Amino acid sequence: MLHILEIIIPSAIFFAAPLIFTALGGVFSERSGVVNIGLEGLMVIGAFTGVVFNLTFADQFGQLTPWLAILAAMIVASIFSLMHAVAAISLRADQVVSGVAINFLALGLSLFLVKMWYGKGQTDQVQVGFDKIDIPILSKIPVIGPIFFSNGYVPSYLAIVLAFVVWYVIYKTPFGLRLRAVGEHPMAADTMGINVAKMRYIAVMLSGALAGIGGSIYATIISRDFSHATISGQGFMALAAMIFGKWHPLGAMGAALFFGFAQSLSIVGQAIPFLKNVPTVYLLILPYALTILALTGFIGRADAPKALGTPYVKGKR
Amino acid sequence: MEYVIEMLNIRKVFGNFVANDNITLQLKKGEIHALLGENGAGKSTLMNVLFGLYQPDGGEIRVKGKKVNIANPNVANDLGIGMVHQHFMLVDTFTVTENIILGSEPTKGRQIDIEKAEQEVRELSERYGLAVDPKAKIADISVGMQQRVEILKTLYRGADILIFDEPTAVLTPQEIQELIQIMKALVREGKSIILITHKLKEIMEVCDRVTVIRRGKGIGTLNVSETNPNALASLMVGREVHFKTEKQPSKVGKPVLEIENLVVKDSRGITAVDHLNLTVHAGEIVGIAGVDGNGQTELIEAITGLIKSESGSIRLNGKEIRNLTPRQITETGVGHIPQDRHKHGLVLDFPIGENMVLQTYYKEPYSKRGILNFKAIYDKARQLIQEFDVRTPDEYTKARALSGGNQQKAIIGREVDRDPDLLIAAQPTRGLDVGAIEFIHKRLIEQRDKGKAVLLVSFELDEIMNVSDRIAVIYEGKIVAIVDPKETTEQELGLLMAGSKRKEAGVSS
Amino acid sequence: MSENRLTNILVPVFAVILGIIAGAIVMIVSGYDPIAGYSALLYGAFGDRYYIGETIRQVTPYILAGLAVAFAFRTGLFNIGVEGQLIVGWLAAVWVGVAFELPKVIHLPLAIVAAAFAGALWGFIPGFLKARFRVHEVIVTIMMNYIALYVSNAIIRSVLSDQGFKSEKIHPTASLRSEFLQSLTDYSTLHYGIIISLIAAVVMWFLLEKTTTGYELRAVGFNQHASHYAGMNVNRNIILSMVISGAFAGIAGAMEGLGTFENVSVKAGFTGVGFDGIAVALLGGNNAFGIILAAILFGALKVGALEMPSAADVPTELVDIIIALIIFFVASSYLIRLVLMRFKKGGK
Amino acid sequence: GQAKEEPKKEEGKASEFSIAMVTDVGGIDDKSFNQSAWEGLQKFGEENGLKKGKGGYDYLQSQSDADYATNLNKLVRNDFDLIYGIGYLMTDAITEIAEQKPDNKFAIVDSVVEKPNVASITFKEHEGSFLVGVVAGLMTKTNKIGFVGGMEIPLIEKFESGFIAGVKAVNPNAKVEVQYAGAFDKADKGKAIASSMYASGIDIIYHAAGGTGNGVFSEAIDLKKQDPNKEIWVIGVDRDQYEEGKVPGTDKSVTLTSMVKRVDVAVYDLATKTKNGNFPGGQAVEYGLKEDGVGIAPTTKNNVPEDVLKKVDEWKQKIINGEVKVPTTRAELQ
Ligand SMILES: Nc1ncnc2c1ncn2[C@@H]1O[C@H](COP(=O)(O)OP(=O)(O)OP(=O)(O)O)[C@@H](O)[C@H]1O
Ligand SMILES: Nc1ncnc2c1ncn2[C@@H]1O[C@H](COP(=O)(O)OP(=O)(O)OP(=O)(O)O)[C@@H](O)[C@H]1O
Ligand SMILES: [Mg+2]
Ligand SMILES: [Mg+2]
Repeated sequence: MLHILEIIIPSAIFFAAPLIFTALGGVFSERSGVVNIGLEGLMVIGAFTGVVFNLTFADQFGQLTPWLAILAAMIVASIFSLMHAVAAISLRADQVVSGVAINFLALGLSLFLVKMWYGKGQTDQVQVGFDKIDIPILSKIPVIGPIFFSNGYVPSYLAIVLAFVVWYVIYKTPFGLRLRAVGEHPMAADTMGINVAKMRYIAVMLSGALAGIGGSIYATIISRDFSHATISGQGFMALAAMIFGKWHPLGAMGAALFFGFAQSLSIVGQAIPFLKNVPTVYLLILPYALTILALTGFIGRADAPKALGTPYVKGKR
Repeated sequence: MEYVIEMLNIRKVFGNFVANDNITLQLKKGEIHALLGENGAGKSTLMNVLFGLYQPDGGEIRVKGKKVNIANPNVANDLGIGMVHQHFMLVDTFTVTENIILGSEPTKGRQIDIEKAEQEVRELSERYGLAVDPKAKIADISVGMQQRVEILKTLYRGADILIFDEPTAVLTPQEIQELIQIMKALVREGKSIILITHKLKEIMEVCDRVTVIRRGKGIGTLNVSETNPNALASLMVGREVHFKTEKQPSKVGKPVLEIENLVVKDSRGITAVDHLNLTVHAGEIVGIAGVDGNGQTELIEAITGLIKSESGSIRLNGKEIRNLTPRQITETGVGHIPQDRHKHGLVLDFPIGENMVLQTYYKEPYSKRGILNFKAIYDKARQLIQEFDVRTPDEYTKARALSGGNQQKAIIGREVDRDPDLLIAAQPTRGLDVGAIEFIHKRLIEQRDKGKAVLLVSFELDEIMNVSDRIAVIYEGKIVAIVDPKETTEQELGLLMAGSKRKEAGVSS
Repeated sequence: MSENRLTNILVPVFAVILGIIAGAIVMIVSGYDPIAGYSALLYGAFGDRYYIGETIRQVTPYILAGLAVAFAFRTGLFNIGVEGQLIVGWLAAVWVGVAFELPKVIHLPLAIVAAAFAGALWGFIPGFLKARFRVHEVIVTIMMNYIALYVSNAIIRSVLSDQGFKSEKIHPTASLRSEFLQSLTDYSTLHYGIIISLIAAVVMWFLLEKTTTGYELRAVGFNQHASHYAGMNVNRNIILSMVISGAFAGIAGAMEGLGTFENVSVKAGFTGVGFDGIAVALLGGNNAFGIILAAILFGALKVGALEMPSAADVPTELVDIIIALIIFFVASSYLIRLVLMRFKKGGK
Repeated sequence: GQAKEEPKKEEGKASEFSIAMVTDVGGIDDKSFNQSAWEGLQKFGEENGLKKGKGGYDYLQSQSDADYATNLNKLVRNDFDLIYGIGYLMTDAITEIAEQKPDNKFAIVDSVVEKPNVASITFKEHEGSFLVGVVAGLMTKTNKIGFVGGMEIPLIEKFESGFIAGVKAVNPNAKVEVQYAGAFDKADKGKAIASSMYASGIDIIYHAAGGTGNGVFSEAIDLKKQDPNKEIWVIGVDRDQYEEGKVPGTDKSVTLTSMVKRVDVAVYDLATKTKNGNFPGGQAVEYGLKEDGVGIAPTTKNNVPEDVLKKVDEWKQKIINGEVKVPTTRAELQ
């Protein structure tokens, strides 16, 4: 049994990491009142940038490449998210719609560029990825050491750390207070001299940056190349994780880990004796069914930030 | 000159609509200055200009003699101008303190220093006798308290010029008295106040001077000591207005609404209506007086079926209607002018026309076998619009585009036209100007004279006093007294509403 | 009023024009020949009767998917689950198509109804959970998509085939194909589905705009509190709208199963039609007639795109970029409206 | 579009024998049969001095299942003399168009279509898989071996059965753990499965899962980087996947061997036959070890010792001269 956990948990964490990053991005954006269905597309851009950067600069930067690739993905994705910001904040676009547009555009554009640059449907395989590590001391702890702190990827652990950082930022700092105010009652924030548009721009671009990271680590660690199938639905799962986590950073992380766990259970499960004869399909739908049950059962209804989805127009009641 | 604020020939245009047209307002240090005008006269706009929310299209603003350009609320704050808005600007998921410090948070390191903030808030609140709990969540405190938080927000930013936009519209008599004390305290501390209100009594009571505007134009500034309510009213509306609505003595008939031992819990599961008894007869208007939050809302929502009640009985013309669905109840003959016209009263994105058949769309002639008959619907709409003088471009205009006042008239038209045996009116004149109020009161009395039963809930005592035939005072979910408006005074009512003196519980006369 | 309506029509038109211009710019910047690119696109979509047939075939499910998304939208719900509802509809239609042998007059309608039911069921679940437990329909529908995909794959493998990857061909009595249409369009996969989808569009328009049910659905979509106050059953309407939306999506699946493919095969991933439906609905302004036009546009783009690589070696993805930009411009209609305003002002 | 059609016809006939193929969504760079097929087409084209495009050799990539018919039709209208559908997914589309266009010549890879104007190309993947199974059976240290399949379909079952048979043939007490990812493009699933397999002591994984296999490779590589002396291997499929297995910073590869499937050979072969006027219409040509249609990659020698390779050769002969009959389904495997 323990042995099984040693298999399931690490792969759960590794599945969850990209979702955590992206979901945290979603938290920023939606806490500021801007719906972001575009997370999927932003992940695509992240994955694309990460891989292309990695392939292009591997020789120059060697072992540093994947980290710089993440950085690049962060920057490019946050610039890309500007489109959503401009539409949703300045042009008062329907935020769902422009999010959908982002998704279409991201995939179309990145594949278009891949065909242009590489003359084929997918990139080559990246050569420099992240290394699996055992966290020095911690992994030596009996029982939990091998389960939680072995065979992991650095970015996976960073994701979890980041969740706490985001929690601190949103609930303990002036920036966080203002962010939440803007998402709950923008006019109140405005009368207190807070620049609503600016806050929302920052929030959306943060969501772009984080989704970018999510996409790039997914591509570098898992698929190692970029194609139409690299990001297929993870962004939506991250969105679900965010809502599931009630727009709370730690909640979102929990939800993402839960998805990850269900995912890896559905895969590793086939190797577990007492699950062996369960038809595969049940394991395949497990993560999704569990999510629905969880939401229905004990999580109950989540309530979104009050101003979510409504553009703020000065002087309008 | 010792003016702290001078707004000279201010002009503000929205699209091609002139909201403020060369309005001049000068505020002396240490005075309470009233700004009076009808709905849509341009009061809020003018103040929003002063507060930096809008930029003027003409005129100039001087603060303490020197010309300023108030580009945004920050500038206003720096100039010591603070505003308590008509529609509260509070984040109700935040605590009192969080709302107050928002935008100028004290920090230690990168982190908000919440202890320090709460301390400061507590001190301020004590200094002006506001008695607010810094840790409380906005959602959990009364409207009166919320308004004090708004005041604290301005004080926390060191404002010495305070703007109050219709602060009393949402307050109970007691709260109004307390607010007046607070304002006096503020003035004593050397602050100057601009007060927007539709209530002439208040102006007479606290203000030193008053500036009247009509349809965006400044009419003039008077010393309160040298004028009287009627003069002010006609200045503001531009014609004679009657405060006491004329009405014959009521011809009371058989009981229409009979409530016995009704128990209702509120959304938080706390008992809001507690074994309440009340009877309303045909041909009378029963006014429910009470401090906000004593169960009025729950009582009405229980009668109309919007929420379920725990126990007791509600009979309409002898028929038990407790916990029936809203539709069943409407069909048994209940009309309801809801307290929140935007939330319950209207589908703001529907045309006025379709809003007029909100409860009757499924009946002939508005539909046959599930198919809508738009001709019938819009004919009815046209009829009501002109009958109740709803000011709207046409019946296809979205309800959203109408002013609060006109939205309210539309709702009343709809409810009255269904000709219900019982008409429930909750805060029917809130935020409306004297003209509109007069009109609505006439309509309520008209119903009563047609032999209908009317149940009126309002926080405006003078409304209760001059419209009702009987006044039922509600306190902590019980009817604690039934009084005759002709034999009572606002003071007595105020005391009853505060729960001090108890008459025998509300058995109907 | 009428002016307003005019802008509502002009906005998408401008959006499309801008999108196409932007597409040209993209081609120029990336060193392709826009003339060649677009003429290839045009030829591939309408070049001859075969291509026209293929375009119409593609338009068919787009209309239905668009209607499904729009119907939910109009009631204030966002149904990302059209994809999944389409998949189960496809499965159900084919199942009936292979399992029974009946005269066409019964068999074909039965298969379509089965698809509608399957889709409706898939829509009912999120609708019910939203109404009963206030669970966010967006998540549930996303989850339901995956469940639909895996479950239908499993059924195809174990029930509709013997561990194979596709079902048998449906009986001709359940097929939407016709010799006539094929001869007309020189063996394109065009089928009678287009008629069904057009009927569906009329049904949606009538239901929403002309009936009391539609009145309730729209009211609930705009303001649940007021609807409750007016005596409508809010929960019932939420569920109803998801069910109807799902039914449209299910029928879209039937179009694929009974027309385009005449069978159902194990899917490695989503068909994408459901998601394209979102775009169609948005461009169509969630209005039945607009949706038909939007579907024609996107259908033509998708089919025409296939000609671009060989004829002008422009990557097909260009079309996705154009579609994305069109949606984007629709979303930012405020901008276009402003321009139109200036225009009017100038006119006066 | 008539006017537009005519001139094309002329040039079509004027220029020599032209061939084209339709890929599935994978595209001609899928590191799998699409790519392999295209290589075959290119070879033929170049050797016969054809130019890429109309009247020469060309391909169309499909964006979705709905495009197969459309793309095949496009090629027909461009008068290509021989048109390949690559992959079993195209079975229906080919069947249908073959009926509609009885005068055109078609070919399908990995599936059988019984039409007079269709030549079917299939492979004896089970034979090739048997050989890599032999390698695995002999090379495993833990006697635990893994098989990762893409989708659970008859085609992939051929790989599975042949592989297991091969393992058992040389190492009866080795255990083969079989798992299906449910998709050919889910690298993440591949990686997770691989990680659980390696963690449970399996030291060799044979994948027949296309893109999903990338995940298997990346997991193996990461483990190898973490601990270079770890003895873990991947067996590639369809093409020689030695490169995919390269461990960064070293010249080592985790690819033990690859079961190569010479779609290029088959495609080239068929094209030549047809050009010379003997198009095997209505027949199903099956390429096995004998025809060099399947086999093990030359790079195998890099990681596999001489003696094992010798063993492999012995088995190969046995299969070719029919001494051993390799099972194609689980049923036969029993
Ligand atoms: N943001 C705005 N855009 C366009 N027109 C506006 C805007 N705000 C106010 N108006 C117009 O200006 C007029 C004055 O509005 P304002 O809110 O100042 O009235 P008011 O005197 O505050 O009314 P009330 O007593 O109801 O508060 C209104 O009739 C309205 O039509
Ligand atoms: N942004 C706006 N655009 C157009 N008109 C506006 C806007 N804001 C307010 N108004 C109009 O200004 C007038 C006064 O505004 P206000 O909201 O105070 O009306 P009201 O009758 O007092 O309703 P309320 O009950 O909200 O106070 C109304 O006619 C209202 O419709
Ligand atoms: Mg106002
Ligand atoms: Mg008002």
